[in-house]
Amino acid sequence: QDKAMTLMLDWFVNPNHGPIIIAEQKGYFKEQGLNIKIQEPADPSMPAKLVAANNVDLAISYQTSLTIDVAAGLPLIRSATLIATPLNTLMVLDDGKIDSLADLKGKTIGIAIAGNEEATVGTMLNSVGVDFSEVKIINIGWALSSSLASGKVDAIWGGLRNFETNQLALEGYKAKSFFPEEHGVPSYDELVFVANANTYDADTLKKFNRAIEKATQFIVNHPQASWDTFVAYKPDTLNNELNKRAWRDTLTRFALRPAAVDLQRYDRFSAFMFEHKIIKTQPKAKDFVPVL
Amino acid sequence: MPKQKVGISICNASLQYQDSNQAIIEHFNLRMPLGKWTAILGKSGCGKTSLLRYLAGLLNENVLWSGDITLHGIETLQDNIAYMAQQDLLMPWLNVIDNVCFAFKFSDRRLSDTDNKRAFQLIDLVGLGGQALTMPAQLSGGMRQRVALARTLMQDKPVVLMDEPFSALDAVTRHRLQGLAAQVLADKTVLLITHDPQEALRLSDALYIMQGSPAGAISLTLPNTAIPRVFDAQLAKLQQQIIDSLEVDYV
Amino acid sequence: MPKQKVGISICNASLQYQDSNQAIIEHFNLRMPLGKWTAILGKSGCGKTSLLRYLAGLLNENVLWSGDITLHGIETLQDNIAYMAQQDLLMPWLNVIDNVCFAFKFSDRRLSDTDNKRAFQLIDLVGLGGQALTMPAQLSGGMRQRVALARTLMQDKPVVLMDEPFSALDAVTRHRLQGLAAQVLADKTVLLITHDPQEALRLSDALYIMQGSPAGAISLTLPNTAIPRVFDAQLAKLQQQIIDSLEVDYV
Amino acid sequence: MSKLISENKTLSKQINFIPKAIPQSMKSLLRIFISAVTLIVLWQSIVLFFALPSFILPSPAAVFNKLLERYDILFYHSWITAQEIILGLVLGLSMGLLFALQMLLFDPLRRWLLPILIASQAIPVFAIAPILMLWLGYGIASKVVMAALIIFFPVTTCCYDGLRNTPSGYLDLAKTMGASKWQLLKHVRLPAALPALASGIRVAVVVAPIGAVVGEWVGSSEGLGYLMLQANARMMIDEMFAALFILAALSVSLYFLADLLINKLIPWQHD
Amino acid sequence: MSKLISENKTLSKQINFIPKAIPQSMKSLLRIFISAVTLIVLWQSIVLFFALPSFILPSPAAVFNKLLERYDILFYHSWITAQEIILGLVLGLSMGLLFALQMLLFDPLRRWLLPILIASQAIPVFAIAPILMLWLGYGIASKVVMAALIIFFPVTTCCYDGLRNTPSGYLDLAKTMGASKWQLLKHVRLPAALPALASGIRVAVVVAPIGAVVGEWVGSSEGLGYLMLQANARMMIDEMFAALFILAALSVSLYFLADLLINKLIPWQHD
Ligand SMILES: Nc1ncnc2c1ncn2[C@@H]1O[C@H](COP(=O)(O)OP(=O)(O)OP(=O)(O)O)[C@@H](O)[C@H]1O
Ligand SMILES: Nc1ncnc2c1ncn2[C@@H]1O[C@H](COP(=O)(O)OP(=O)(O)OP(=O)(O)O)[C@@H](O)[C@H]1O
Ligand SMILES: Cc1ncc(C[n+]2csc(CCO)c2C)c(N)n1
Ligand SMILES: [Mg+2]
Ligand SMILES: [Mg+2]
Repeated sequence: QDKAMTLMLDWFVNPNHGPIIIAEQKGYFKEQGLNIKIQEPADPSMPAKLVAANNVDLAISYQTSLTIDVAAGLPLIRSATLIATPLNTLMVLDDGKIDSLADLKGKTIGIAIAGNEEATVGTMLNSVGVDFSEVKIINIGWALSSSLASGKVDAIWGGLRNFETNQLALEGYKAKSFFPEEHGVPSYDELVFVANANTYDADTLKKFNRAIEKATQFIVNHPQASWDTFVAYKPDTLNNELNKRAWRDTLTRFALRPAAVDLQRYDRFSAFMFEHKIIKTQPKAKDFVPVL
Repeated sequence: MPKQKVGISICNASLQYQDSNQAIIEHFNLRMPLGKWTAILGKSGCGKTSLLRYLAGLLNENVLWSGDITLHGIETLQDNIAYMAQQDLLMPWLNVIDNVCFAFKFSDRRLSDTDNKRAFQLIDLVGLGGQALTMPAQLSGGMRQRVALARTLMQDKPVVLMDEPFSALDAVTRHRLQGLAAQVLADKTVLLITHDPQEALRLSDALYIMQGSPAGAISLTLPNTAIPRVFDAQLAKLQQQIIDSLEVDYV
Repeated sequence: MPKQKVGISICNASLQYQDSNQAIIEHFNLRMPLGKWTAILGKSGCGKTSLLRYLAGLLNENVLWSGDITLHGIETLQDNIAYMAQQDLLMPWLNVIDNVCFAFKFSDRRLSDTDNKRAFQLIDLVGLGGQALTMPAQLSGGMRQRVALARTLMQDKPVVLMDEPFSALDAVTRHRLQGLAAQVLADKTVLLITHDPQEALRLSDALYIMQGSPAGAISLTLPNTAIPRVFDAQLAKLQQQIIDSLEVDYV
Repeated sequence: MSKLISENKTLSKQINFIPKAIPQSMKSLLRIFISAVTLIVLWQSIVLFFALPSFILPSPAAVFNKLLERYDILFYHSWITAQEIILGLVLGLSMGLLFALQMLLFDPLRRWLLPILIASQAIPVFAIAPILMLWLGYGIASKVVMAALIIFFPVTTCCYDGLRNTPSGYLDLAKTMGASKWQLLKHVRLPAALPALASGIRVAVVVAPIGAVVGEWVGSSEGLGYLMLQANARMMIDEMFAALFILAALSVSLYFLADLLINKLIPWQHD
Repeated sequence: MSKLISENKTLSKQINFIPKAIPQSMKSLLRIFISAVTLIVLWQSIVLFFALPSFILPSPAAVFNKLLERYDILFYHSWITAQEIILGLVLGLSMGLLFALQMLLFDPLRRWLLPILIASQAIPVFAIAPILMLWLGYGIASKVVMAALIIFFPVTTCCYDGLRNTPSGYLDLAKTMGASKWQLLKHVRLPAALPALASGIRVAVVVAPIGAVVGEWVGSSEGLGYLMLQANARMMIDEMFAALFILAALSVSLYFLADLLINKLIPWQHD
């Protein structure tokens, strides 16, 4: 009897979710005795909260958001890493209007989900002497690329260098990206799996991680075959030029050892947030990054 | 149910709504002859409807009543009255025959075949033969009031209380229905409230005019002829007299 | 404006709504004596209101009319009529005096001081002295119809068209208003549509009954007495006659 | 002038006077068709003239294309949304009727609950949708509850008003016939309240889809609202418009279906 | 039995019969107060008893705390939202009135536009909010338009119905007095339509806040909707509830203000 679990993604299905889709398509979850239901969120700020409220078993979140959530007392743990490097960027249109971060002073920045922008965007702006209060933050939800392309915001935070860049390019807009890790933000895991701290089952999570690891290996070893498997999941929305380009740019970014734990790196990021007064308590990595 | 002729007399009555601080009716006397029509006239708002509703048992809790009601031949009013109002009060979701038999929904007795046959007969009697299955909305005002009359007859109560039953009808329709009602309700004790002096003169054996505030009732002597009366010089004079005595309250 | 007495005669008229395929009125003849009251009786739906509205110029485009209208003393009907309906048609957002002067909103003439004074006088005349600034909602049905009367008088037109003006009132109020109207409209040519044979008999110098379908009009001879008439044996007989001839259409 | 007169009649009355009903309705159908076509042509030419990118305003042709291309997916998601709406309607209507009945029958309940019910109306239901998701999860339950909640108040008011505004004459008549409280309810109050209930249903049928779609917006993985959201996020505004079109069509058919049923079942309501 | 009878009267009539009105309303105020307190106590004890985490259901005490603590921020954002609502109301009401007038006066316009207007109603306005943002930007304009759009249809219908359902007797009377088309409009149709317009305004005042808040939800940097979104994302559900409470209070005050004004300006509407 397979164990049923619900996994809620961070965004609609895209190449970042390659290992999950491959594991599902190739039956790696089933091998582990798991029956995973993959759900896309309706509101990108909800997945982690639904895990905390025990409405779903697993969700994909961001280390930035996770740190803040845990500090705020949400019962969450990181159970695995999907993408272990920053992907997020502060993205502007490459039309000569904004050449450096400093040009963002007095401009509007669209964000997909509220929460971590003060820590990350604030730090990046501080590195060039602009205060966070000198920009206007607008929560634009799903409409990241379209808001930037239509000029309704001057920059977006939440556009990924492997995806939104390509999306904009395909619509005919060249984007310029400022990377957080190059502007004062310590390196972090972009996408992590989170589970409920009170109710998680270590055994099941271990099995899940094993399936993900196997799928990642398959992708690295067989890029073309895995692409075909990936688009077969939802051909009508996945099989297009955008995903093809994004797939290529994502191949090198999957965490090869999803379950591996680097407590120091998590503590370093918590400390950074705490020092910048983004969080009022400093969560200890060993409390929310258990070794399964 | 054997028919018994009854008479009602009201003696020195007064009526007051509990949430009002003035009586509507005071020192009120009324004698309804057995098996005859009694009409009450009075200006708008003088308390005619209130009196009728009290007699019908519809005002028990929120009015103060004093005065004696003497009944002859029946024990209580409550179970022995049928009620007709200005609006025909046909339930729009029931067809004619179901409306005529409406009272059976509230009695212990099931509608028997003989009852049903009688209902059809009554519908014929009021001139609506063949319309038993029509819905009220398809009928004209006069036809609807005819159905209401048949419903009243179907209830077969010795006392009938009528509150301006014909006042929504045009002159000719009213005239015809007055005749019909006088004929089919001939053996009932009828209390007829009306605004129309001519109607009262045409139909009633006893006539009262409500006057003053709080209102009392003064009785008017009528010619001793059978109803429905034909309008003649005497009635014309009485009508003028009624209007004159009603006008007192209008100044 | 010097007053001119006028008379209207309608000869062999027929009237048909354009979207209907049957005429409402046909072979219709009517003579309205100069400065007198003419009453039209007829069963509901026979076309009384349609005729009146045609005369008032309210039906020009969507009816077919044939027949001659001869006017005496006035050029056109259009500018020489005042209109009174069953509803008082007081604008609820205007007070009594503004309602009385309502017609001035549509004339080139500004409301002068004399006009204003006359309006107050007319309000007094209909028995509402001191109520000039009251809003219609505060008035009873009878008082509202009095204001409508004052408004009609303020228009000061030689012809007055009335569509059941008193039928929403109770018997006594109606009686009083009939008297008042007969008095204040004494010198006008009045066309009175009514359902009430008694009203017609009381007020009119000429009386027509509409009959048949399409309807024609038959004339009834009335006693040559001054209006408002007191109801007597002769009128009582005439009333019965009217009811009988109206009943023909009801079978 | 004649036009002004005929406009004063309500539509239903006007129709009675129309001699040949079919050509008239054909004419108005034609009119609707022509104005719709004009509008679409206008839209298309705006898109072409200003060379608007499709994520700002898709061309009607693209939307139509999507409708054809993705009909199976659109159909699947419509089915989901339709289920949510129907269940929400059933839940909301029965709760509203029950609540109204209770308020009618138990006076203290009414006195204590009515003010709270009215006060609660000031809180926009859709604003608590995110919390509803946390309570009820991503399944169908939260959308059904959402749709039911959003129709609850209008339904309750309509039912309650209908039940307590029974023409007093009807009650008087039945009472003189010896009706008990329950008989009054069954034979007079309830049937007399049906037209009011029907207008409650009409309102409900219009707003329930909004409830379901808002629910899907806040949390769901299927349904037309979800589809619209996804399409929007993927910058496929043409697909979003296609879903929007289907949603509109769904609402309209639901309304006419309800109207038809009501007119069949309560033919006397036009009194 | 007497209870049933008195219930058949509308509230306003009932009040006429109440001899001492003040103690009665004091009593009902007390009742509202008591039921509100009961509800709050119940809520608090549920939170305590089930030890609910505050992101599932915050305790009323926490919400109240937030109200006091963050009153300046709440006030600031309420002010923004209030501005959006007022401007949206002004825009929507004037557009609705204008549109209704045009339909009344220019018959072809009505024949061609009315079906489209009605059809457009099937599209839920809030569903096009995301695109509206792309067209109008994330400033105040998009929220104002959103609020205006959401009230446009009800306002137009109310105005149009009011304007064309002038009692025909009024029109007849004025026409026999020689009124021209424009005079009819000015002296009869418009004043007679005021009560209908007032009910349009009442509806508008209720739904306009929804439009503004939905607009803020889709993208904004200030306003109560933004605050709620922000608080929700930061898991500060207590703050979200505080903002929700303020929003409800804002809507209610707006409604009563409008009602007061309407009753002052159109005292004859109760006819
Ligand atoms: N439920 C009630 N509570 C208090 N007062 C009432 C109630 N019902 C009626 N009244 C008052 O009692 C008076 C008499 O009313 P009633 O309806 O009996 O008069 P009526 O003679 O039937 O008038 P009409 O001829 O207009 O029908 C009126 O002044 C009315 O305002
Ligand atoms: N605008 C219209 N178009 C077509 N037919 C009409 C119109 N108005 C009235 N009718 C019809 O014309 C006939 C006469 O109506 P009218 O209102 O003139 O009758 P009436 O004698 O005034 O009736 P009542 O006594 O009830 O007032 C009726 O059968 C009615 O249905
Ligand atoms: C393809 C893709 N695009 C955007 C996001 C949104 N996103 C990227 S990083 C981040 C958190 C920083 O605010 C968010 C919300 C995503 N998850 N996946
Ligand atoms: Mg009465
Ligand atoms: Mg008429």
